Amino acid sequence: MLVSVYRYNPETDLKPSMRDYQIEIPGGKDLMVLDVLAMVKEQDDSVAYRRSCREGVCGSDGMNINGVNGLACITPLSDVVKNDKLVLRPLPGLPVVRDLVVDMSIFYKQYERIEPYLQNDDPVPAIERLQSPEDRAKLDGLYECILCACCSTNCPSFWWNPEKFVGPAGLLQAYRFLADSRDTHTDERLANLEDPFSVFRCRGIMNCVAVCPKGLNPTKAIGHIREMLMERGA
Amino acid sequence: MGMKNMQVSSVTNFGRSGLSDWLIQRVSAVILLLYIVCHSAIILSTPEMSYAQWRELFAGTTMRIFSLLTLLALCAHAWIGMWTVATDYLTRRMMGSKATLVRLVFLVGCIAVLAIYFIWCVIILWSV
Amino acid sequence: MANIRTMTFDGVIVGGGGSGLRAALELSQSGYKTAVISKVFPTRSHTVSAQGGITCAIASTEPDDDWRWHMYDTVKGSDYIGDQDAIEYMCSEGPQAVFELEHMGLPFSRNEDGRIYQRPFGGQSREYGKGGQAARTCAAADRTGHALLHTLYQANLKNNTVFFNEWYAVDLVKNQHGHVVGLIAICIEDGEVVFIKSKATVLATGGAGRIYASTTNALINTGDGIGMAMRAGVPQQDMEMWQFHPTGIYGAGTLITEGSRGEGGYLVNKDGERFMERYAPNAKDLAGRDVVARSMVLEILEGRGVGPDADHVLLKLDHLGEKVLNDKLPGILELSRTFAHVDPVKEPIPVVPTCHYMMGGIPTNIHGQALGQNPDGTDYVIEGLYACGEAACVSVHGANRLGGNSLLDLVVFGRASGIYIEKMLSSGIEQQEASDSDLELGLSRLDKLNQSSSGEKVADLRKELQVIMQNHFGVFRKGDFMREGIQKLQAMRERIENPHLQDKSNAFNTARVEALELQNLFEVAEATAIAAEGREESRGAHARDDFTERDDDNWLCHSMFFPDTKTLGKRKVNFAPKTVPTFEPMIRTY
Amino acid sequence: MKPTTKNDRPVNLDLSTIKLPLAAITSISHRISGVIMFAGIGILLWMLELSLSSEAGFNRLHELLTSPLVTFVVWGVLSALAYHLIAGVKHLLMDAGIGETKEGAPRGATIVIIASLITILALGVWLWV
Repeated sequence: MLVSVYRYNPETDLKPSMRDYQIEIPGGKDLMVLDVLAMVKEQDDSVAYRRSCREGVCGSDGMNINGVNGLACITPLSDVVKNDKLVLRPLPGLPVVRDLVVDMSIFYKQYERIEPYLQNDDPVPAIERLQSPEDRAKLDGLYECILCACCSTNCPSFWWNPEKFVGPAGLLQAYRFLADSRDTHTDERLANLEDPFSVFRCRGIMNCVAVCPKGLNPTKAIGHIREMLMERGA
Repeated sequence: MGMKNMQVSSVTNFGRSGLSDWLIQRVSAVILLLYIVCHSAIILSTPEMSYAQWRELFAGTTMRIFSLLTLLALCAHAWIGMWTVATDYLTRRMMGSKATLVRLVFLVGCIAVLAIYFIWCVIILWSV
Repeated sequence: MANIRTMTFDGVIVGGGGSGLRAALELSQSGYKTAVISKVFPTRSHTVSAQGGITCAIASTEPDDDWRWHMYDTVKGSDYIGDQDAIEYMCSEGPQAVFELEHMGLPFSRNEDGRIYQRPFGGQSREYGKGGQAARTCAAADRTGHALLHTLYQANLKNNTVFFNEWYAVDLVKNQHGHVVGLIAICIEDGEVVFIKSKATVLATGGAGRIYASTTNALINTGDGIGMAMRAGVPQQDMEMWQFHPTGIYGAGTLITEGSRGEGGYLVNKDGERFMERYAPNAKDLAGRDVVARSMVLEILEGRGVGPDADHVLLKLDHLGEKVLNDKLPGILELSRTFAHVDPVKEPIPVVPTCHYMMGGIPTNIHGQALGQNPDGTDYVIEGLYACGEAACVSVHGANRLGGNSLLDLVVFGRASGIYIEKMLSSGIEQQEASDSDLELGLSRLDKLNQSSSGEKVADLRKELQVIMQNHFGVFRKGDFMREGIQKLQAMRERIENPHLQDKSNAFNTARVEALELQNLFEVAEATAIAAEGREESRGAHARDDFTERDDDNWLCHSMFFPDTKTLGKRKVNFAPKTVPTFEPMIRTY
Repeated sequence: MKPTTKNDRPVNLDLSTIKLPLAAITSISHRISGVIMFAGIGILLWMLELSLSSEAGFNRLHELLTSPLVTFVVWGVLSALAYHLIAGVKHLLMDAGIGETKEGAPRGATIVIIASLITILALGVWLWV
């Protein structure tokens, strides 16, 4: 199989380029893209990419696979490869540190901006804070985010305004804390999101939903945030 | 960290907030939609409309108010849309340091066009 | 100072997983200048993969639960070589540590009364083994590790911990007095090498499951802290004790939580027989992990395995119904569909025992202080060095860890290390100095790699090492076969210390990191091999064909591997808990 | 040592290499049609003025609309308007929480495209026939 990899080393290259590798794919098993990348690295150890858990829960190996963002470790070749060609490029829209490794600082900054931690001003109880199973269920589909950035780097609004638009991943977490019955800072959180960019740059394109490897729905969460903002405004 | 309480704002945004922009965009869209549906229905149900009928349609007070309201909705809708377009593409990120000036000129241009549209349309409607 | 930049902190934590983040949180909350060095962005650490939960007697699902019962289970689970003072500390402090996590926002699953949901796990009992199965594992669906790690990272953000993400710790810096004064680290992004000086250095680098060819561990689990400690002469405890998790997905090695059996799933052989009923008549599929894993291998060896090669068994979950599986085990559904191409709602999952957890590691006391051993067998504290989490051996897991105890271990002892270091810092300990020659250990290792012009490929060497470990030091072990393995390993040392690094660039050079990781893997592997060959008995996870019985007369003790001499010694187990009577060794049945 | 600095790192944003979902294409078309309408309003206003100015103007407009070029331009403007309107209705429905799912997004996009094509064709028929 032909594997075409986006290569860029700041020490030697002025510009990125695509380099092709011929990889013999063993039969009998549907390999994951990450397995193929490991084979490429055996051929050429200068190929840089991130990876860790290799089972889709750590979020390290988000990349653009044949034009679509996804996690290399849980994307089987059978899902993405047609015509025996695999094209691997870094996540779109973020500065490339080297090869498939992007600089995620702006993505993390947007995550930090929504104050991604529980804030509760009530006195701390001796045991846990109680939460009904129904209230806990509101966090399902939100807390599972692995911060892989597949969604935000597939979002045109985030491409154009990564400094101002929180992006789908950050907003999903913003809503995770807005929805938590244990958090008491709802009003402050909403006040920080009311400007024309942070939330409202979302145009409902739903590219985030299309690629989330965990099947989460940031667009819906953003809709809920808007509802809360409206209730607060009314 | 440093950006924790970073507020995002923009001087060229006329609305109070993203929320009001968003609401205005929706409300104006509904008004525009109603106006277009109304007129389409009238035009389609009157295949051989005469000049008199056409003029009559715009001369009524109700329609005049409706038209004016739609005009306002149109200007607001277009402004918010164009402002969004400008702040997406005419940015420092896309075109470097000259972006601010380009965007400003573009937005002033948009305002001028919308002002012309508004005045022109009022003249048209009131000359009926 | 040797031409490299020096940065100074009150405390430096190596590793951004659960234990490292918990230790860092304790320190940064109290206002000390704290840095976390992590080779990956913290939420990519292996804690994120933990599924089933955190075992702790918070008495929610069973209101009369008692931490002493948990302690009994843990001592028994350890096959009696867990230190009882440490187990006592973990089980009694546990509830507080878990409540703190909840207060930080961890999204635990809930019972109807609003308290934290607890599920049954293997090796859990009520009333000191006499009251039947307990339900003691606090869970956030089957994504507890993910929820825990993200919560801890968030809490650190809130408390302004300084993060050096994607920095790789190369070696400890130890001065002539034997004090650890910091470490040499390399910024992966631009290749800069830095001396990070600190009054307290905490190794929270996790496990090293990647010494085996088949493991549930992340690719980053290369025992970096263990390797660093061993090169600095720190002995390692109980390195022969490797847990093979009963349910790794066949072929892929990804983990299926014990919680799946806790919720009512069970193992079957090719005849569809629930074979655990024969091996553990009472606890059945919820016996200790070592017991279940061995039973599975026996089934396979006796020809009752499943598949064309009869080399695995099946985990049946479909009888639990779609709703339970969706509510309680959603992650398992995902993993099975992706990696086994099986839908557990309809079909059983092919599973096989897979290397999962390192019970051994850097010996520490309950404050996380790393320990060395005097010639007379007594302990001494290695000044400036701490360890917690999987890298440490406190030891609360002894010869076999109970499910859900690793997450508890890492929060309790991460927290304990932080508390103790905070105490030391506030009592005014001085920053110890290092001379240029003390930095040599790390710098020369880097230089050697950077100057390599011949040698073998890292990927090839790593594969070879993993195959040796898999074949010679697996679930069942045998003396002559292990000695053969040790010889093979010894023949590899020279080659592993001199691999060929083709790519010598500075920007995000993962080849360099992998070469350094390989050297750590090798140190761990060798310690494992020598300790495994040396312990002439079967206990917990360590099962020998040539010494099939537990030998309390000679081996009711920890093994100590001394890296300088590559020899094996012994260390006493602590049988003196402070508030409860000693749990005396008994025959271990489930 | 390093020829490049952090500030001039390349960015992978070559849109020809990125597969955009159907929903993204309807979304960007919505924006493009909006911008076209910004200019198109001028044409519509001019037509309105002409039609209301006098009987002669009204007839002149009818006459002009028999010219293929003018008809084509008007058809273009009305098509943009129709598309903008239909895609806008989808937005309003999404604001009400309808179709905000992974499956709903391509379905909604497909409906918008089909409905728009039909409307645009109908407009063409209406203008020419």
